[in-house]
Amino acid sequence: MSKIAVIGGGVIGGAPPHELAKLGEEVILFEKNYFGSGSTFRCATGIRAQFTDEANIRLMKYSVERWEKLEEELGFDINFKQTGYLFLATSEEEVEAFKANIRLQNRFGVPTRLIGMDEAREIVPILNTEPFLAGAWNPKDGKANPFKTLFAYLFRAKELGVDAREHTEVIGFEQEGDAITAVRFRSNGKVESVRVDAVLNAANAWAPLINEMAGLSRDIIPITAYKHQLVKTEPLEPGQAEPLVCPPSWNDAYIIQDGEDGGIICGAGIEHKAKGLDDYEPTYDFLRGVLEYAVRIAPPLRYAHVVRQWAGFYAKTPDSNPAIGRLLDNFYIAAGFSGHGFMMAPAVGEAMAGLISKGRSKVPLDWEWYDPYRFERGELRSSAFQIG
Amino acid sequence: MRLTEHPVLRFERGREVTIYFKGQPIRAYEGETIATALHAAGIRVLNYSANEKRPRGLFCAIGKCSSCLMVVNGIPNVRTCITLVEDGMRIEPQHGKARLPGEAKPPEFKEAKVVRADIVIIGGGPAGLMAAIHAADAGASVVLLDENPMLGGQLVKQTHKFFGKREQFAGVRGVEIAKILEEEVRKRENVEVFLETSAVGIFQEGGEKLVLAVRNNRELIEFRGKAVIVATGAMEKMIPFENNDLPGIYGAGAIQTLMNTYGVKPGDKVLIVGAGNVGLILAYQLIQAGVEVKAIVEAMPKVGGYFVHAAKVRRLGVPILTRHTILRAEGRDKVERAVVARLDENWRPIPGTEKTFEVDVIALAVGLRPSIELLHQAGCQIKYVRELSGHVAVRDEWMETTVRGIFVAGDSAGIEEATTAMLEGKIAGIAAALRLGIADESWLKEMEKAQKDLLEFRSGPFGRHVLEGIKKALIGGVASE
Amino acid sequence: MSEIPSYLRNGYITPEELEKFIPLPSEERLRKRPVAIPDCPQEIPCAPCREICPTGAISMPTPNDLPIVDYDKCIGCSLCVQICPGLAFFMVHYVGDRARITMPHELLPVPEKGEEVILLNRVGEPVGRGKVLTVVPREKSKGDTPILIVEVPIELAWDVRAVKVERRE
Amino acid sequence: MGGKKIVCRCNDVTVEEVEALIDSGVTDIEELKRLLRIGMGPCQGRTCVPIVLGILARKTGRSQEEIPLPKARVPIRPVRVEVIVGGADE
Repeated sequence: MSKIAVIGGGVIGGAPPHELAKLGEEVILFEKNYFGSGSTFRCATGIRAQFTDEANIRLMKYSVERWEKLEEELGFDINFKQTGYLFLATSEEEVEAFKANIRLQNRFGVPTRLIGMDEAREIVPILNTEPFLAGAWNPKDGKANPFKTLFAYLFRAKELGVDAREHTEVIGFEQEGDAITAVRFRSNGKVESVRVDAVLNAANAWAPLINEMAGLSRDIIPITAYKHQLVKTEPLEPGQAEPLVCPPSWNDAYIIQDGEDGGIICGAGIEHKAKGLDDYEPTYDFLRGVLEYAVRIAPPLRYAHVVRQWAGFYAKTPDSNPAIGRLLDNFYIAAGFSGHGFMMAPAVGEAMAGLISKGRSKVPLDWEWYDPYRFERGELRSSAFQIG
Repeated sequence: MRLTEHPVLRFERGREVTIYFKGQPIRAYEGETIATALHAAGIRVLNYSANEKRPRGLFCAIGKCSSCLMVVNGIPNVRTCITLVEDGMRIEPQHGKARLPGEAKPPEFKEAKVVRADIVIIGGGPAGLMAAIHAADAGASVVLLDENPMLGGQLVKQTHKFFGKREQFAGVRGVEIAKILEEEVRKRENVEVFLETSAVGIFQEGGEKLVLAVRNNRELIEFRGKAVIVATGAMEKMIPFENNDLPGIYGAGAIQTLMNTYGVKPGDKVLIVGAGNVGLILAYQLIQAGVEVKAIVEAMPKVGGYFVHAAKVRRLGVPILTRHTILRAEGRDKVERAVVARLDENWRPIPGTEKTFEVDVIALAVGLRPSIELLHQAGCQIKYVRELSGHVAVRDEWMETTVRGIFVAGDSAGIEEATTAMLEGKIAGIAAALRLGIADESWLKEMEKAQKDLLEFRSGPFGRHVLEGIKKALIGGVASE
Repeated sequence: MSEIPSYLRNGYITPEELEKFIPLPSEERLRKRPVAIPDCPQEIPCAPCREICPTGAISMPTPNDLPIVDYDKCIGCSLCVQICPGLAFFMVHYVGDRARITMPHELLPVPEKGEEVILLNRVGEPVGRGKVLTVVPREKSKGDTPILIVEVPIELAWDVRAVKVERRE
Repeated sequence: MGGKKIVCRCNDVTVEEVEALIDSGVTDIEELKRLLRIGMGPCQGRTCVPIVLGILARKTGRSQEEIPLPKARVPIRPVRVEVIVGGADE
């Protein structure tokens, strides 16, 4: 049994401890704020396999399969619902692009299909069919409650003996050569250290700071925090806009009904580079901009009341694909999820546990594709589609 | 249930109109809210709650608590306590979460109206009005916005005369002070007033403060200024007890609004929870409106408000049960009874001491807390200060918060009195004009006088307690215990 | 908890307790002419009584001090009763075997001169009947509060602090 | 109807539910907020948050000063979407 430190108490750091504990490892999890405070609790809840490249499609197909069983496995209601993703095309060229994506997705077993607007309207009763020609529809995509998902992992992990600590900030490592031998951390103003056999950096937007503690360059994985904002309405009756509905050509704008309280979450690609890693200030341009799109997607939304707007980070890499793998001898990373961390967490959590504990995993994760050193080599992947 | 005569107030009702509740016609008057008209018609249950479908009625009457959501003309989630009646309106109770109408035209995107001024003042109660008067006199252009259809804030509901010194309006009824201050504000050409206008957010845009607001629930307005004074007052606290969400349980302020603003009796028999100034004053106002007050219960071993307010209601026969609390409300769809009990030294109800009051209204007067949402949202440092009754913005002697250019005054800076709110408003108004370099140095003296008056007002046992709190709320102030 | 004065536990004050805070006038003075008596035992920031008093009979170094009436200087004009925001000022005047109590009355109906009313003590209990001798209506009151002079049996002079007006419809 | 002590009117959360979650070890106000959805309904936490802070302080023996207030968000009162877009008066 080895002792593994996981840094970052979002869902990407929250899933591996449970998986590692199942493999018999001892785990200590560090979160400098409260659990989920970084990106997880700020996400739009969506889960999809509709990507445009093989690696992401295969990873997400597997992840969705894990999501389907997660509630039972963790013994906690996480409100996972397969309510689908509906992408909408506004031009013939886009319809053709959708068809190509659908072929690729079908090839790996993702059951996306092209649907007409009548069917789309049946799925989303408040949809404006007028501006759109067709939809790419995968009923197996879905959503879950980010808060409950993370807590389900943590509760289960604690039962398996994981030491999960919040308000505890990692401040440095002790190393022998490249190998990390201990983690130094601060809690309630007190500095302590713990001996470890391996470290997983799951700090997403904060990951470069952790890499630096391990003696690496901050830019070895260039992650930039972009402020992504959401606007949400008051709770509404379910069934009005259950799938994530997105016309990508409208600046990636989307709406999705929260699976828990029924409020409609509205997002868009109106992004701002964060001024710092504490810059969560919502902006006025987003508030108006996102709703301009939202009422065109679903005009009856005009009568709903907005109750809040908030911001979180898309921790973006240059190709919008995460960095997943081993960085040093016993130092691993899963970060830079560029907005996809929540949906990928079940697969990535399991894959990382396998990699760290056994050096391998049965998860269909293309290690090559997500290789953390690819940026240093100047090898960028095709940009992953970034929605919800 | 409508009041026709009152020892202090005169009710001027608007044109009579008809609204329809579940298809049944109801008489209403222009200028009153939907919830008021329904209340006057004896309707208590306005909706059934989101998850458990519990009956809910009017509670806060100021658009904050979500207890009065109804479907109006087919549109769900309308806050009927702040939406005015219109002839022919169709009103339905809402059952749980709402469905949006199936069809709608997407609204056209329009640029918002922009209003510029040196100083934007949010809240037209005693603090905001005094801030506007003094900022304007010091040379600043001012916009003053308030969410209500009238200026004066809580003053307009106060039939009692105020304390302090006569130059601070002592001996004048709250409702009269509101008129005097409004007249002063209206006289000044450099003050523009926006009523029924709610500030919903403060953004920093370059060197400018953008106060985003909504007028009449319809129009988006961008108020752009160099300084902002937040004088948003207070909101009532709630306490948990069994069935505390039953229709017929109201915040004290809601009853004052119904009774003193709209001239509608809240009910026939009332139990009041809380013997602070609000509860005591409310009891007196209820008696003035011809409503029977069965008792006032107070968990503390003594009257928390001014003794003289207690004596006023005692001599009219209202018992004050100190060291008592409410255990539960009873009733099917609305309050029919209230059960109270005596508390022991550890604040636990003593079995066997239960008393039941047959009442149709339970008024909660369990304290106010500062309305700091805008200050918090705008990024001002917030601190819990018990003596000021909740979370408040940290500020300096000039009432400027930790966000430069944002000032605070009145109850939103700490629960106190209208008199101190007026003095703080004066300080904030002058301070903002000084900070912007608009006011000349002579205004510094004027501000110092207000500071001195405040200190004098606060020199008694009540004020000393507040002063302890203010020490903690000052930038670099003493640490909390 | 024993240091809580009983007036704060009960919400009313007995004349005996009041006298601990505010000296009461002598019987001789009470017979001479009406005299103002504040039921005001608590330090609150309030000064209109002192400010309005035409003879300077009320001493109160700061607004948070208690009003102490110099009963010799008091001319019984009732302005303090009219202005007091706490409705805490009363006037008492002994006349033969009756006492005349001047009190604020901010309720409806306002009784008429000569009308018989029910007398209420400090806890609102009816203790007898009395006659309204004088009514100063709201519009004539210097403090926007109607005041009444009510004649009561002398033994009730220190009990009666309100009246109930009966109207049969 | 049962004798529930309602903390949050928007989502019908009771005192007992708040206490049970605190007893299960969740003592961060931000986490309580999200797991119970207190402060996330149309009243935006005005009624419930102070009560929950009080319960949390009592149950954990912390003073209210130590418990950070969950962030207030734009818009600080609910606003109809069409108003924000600008086309409400059509």
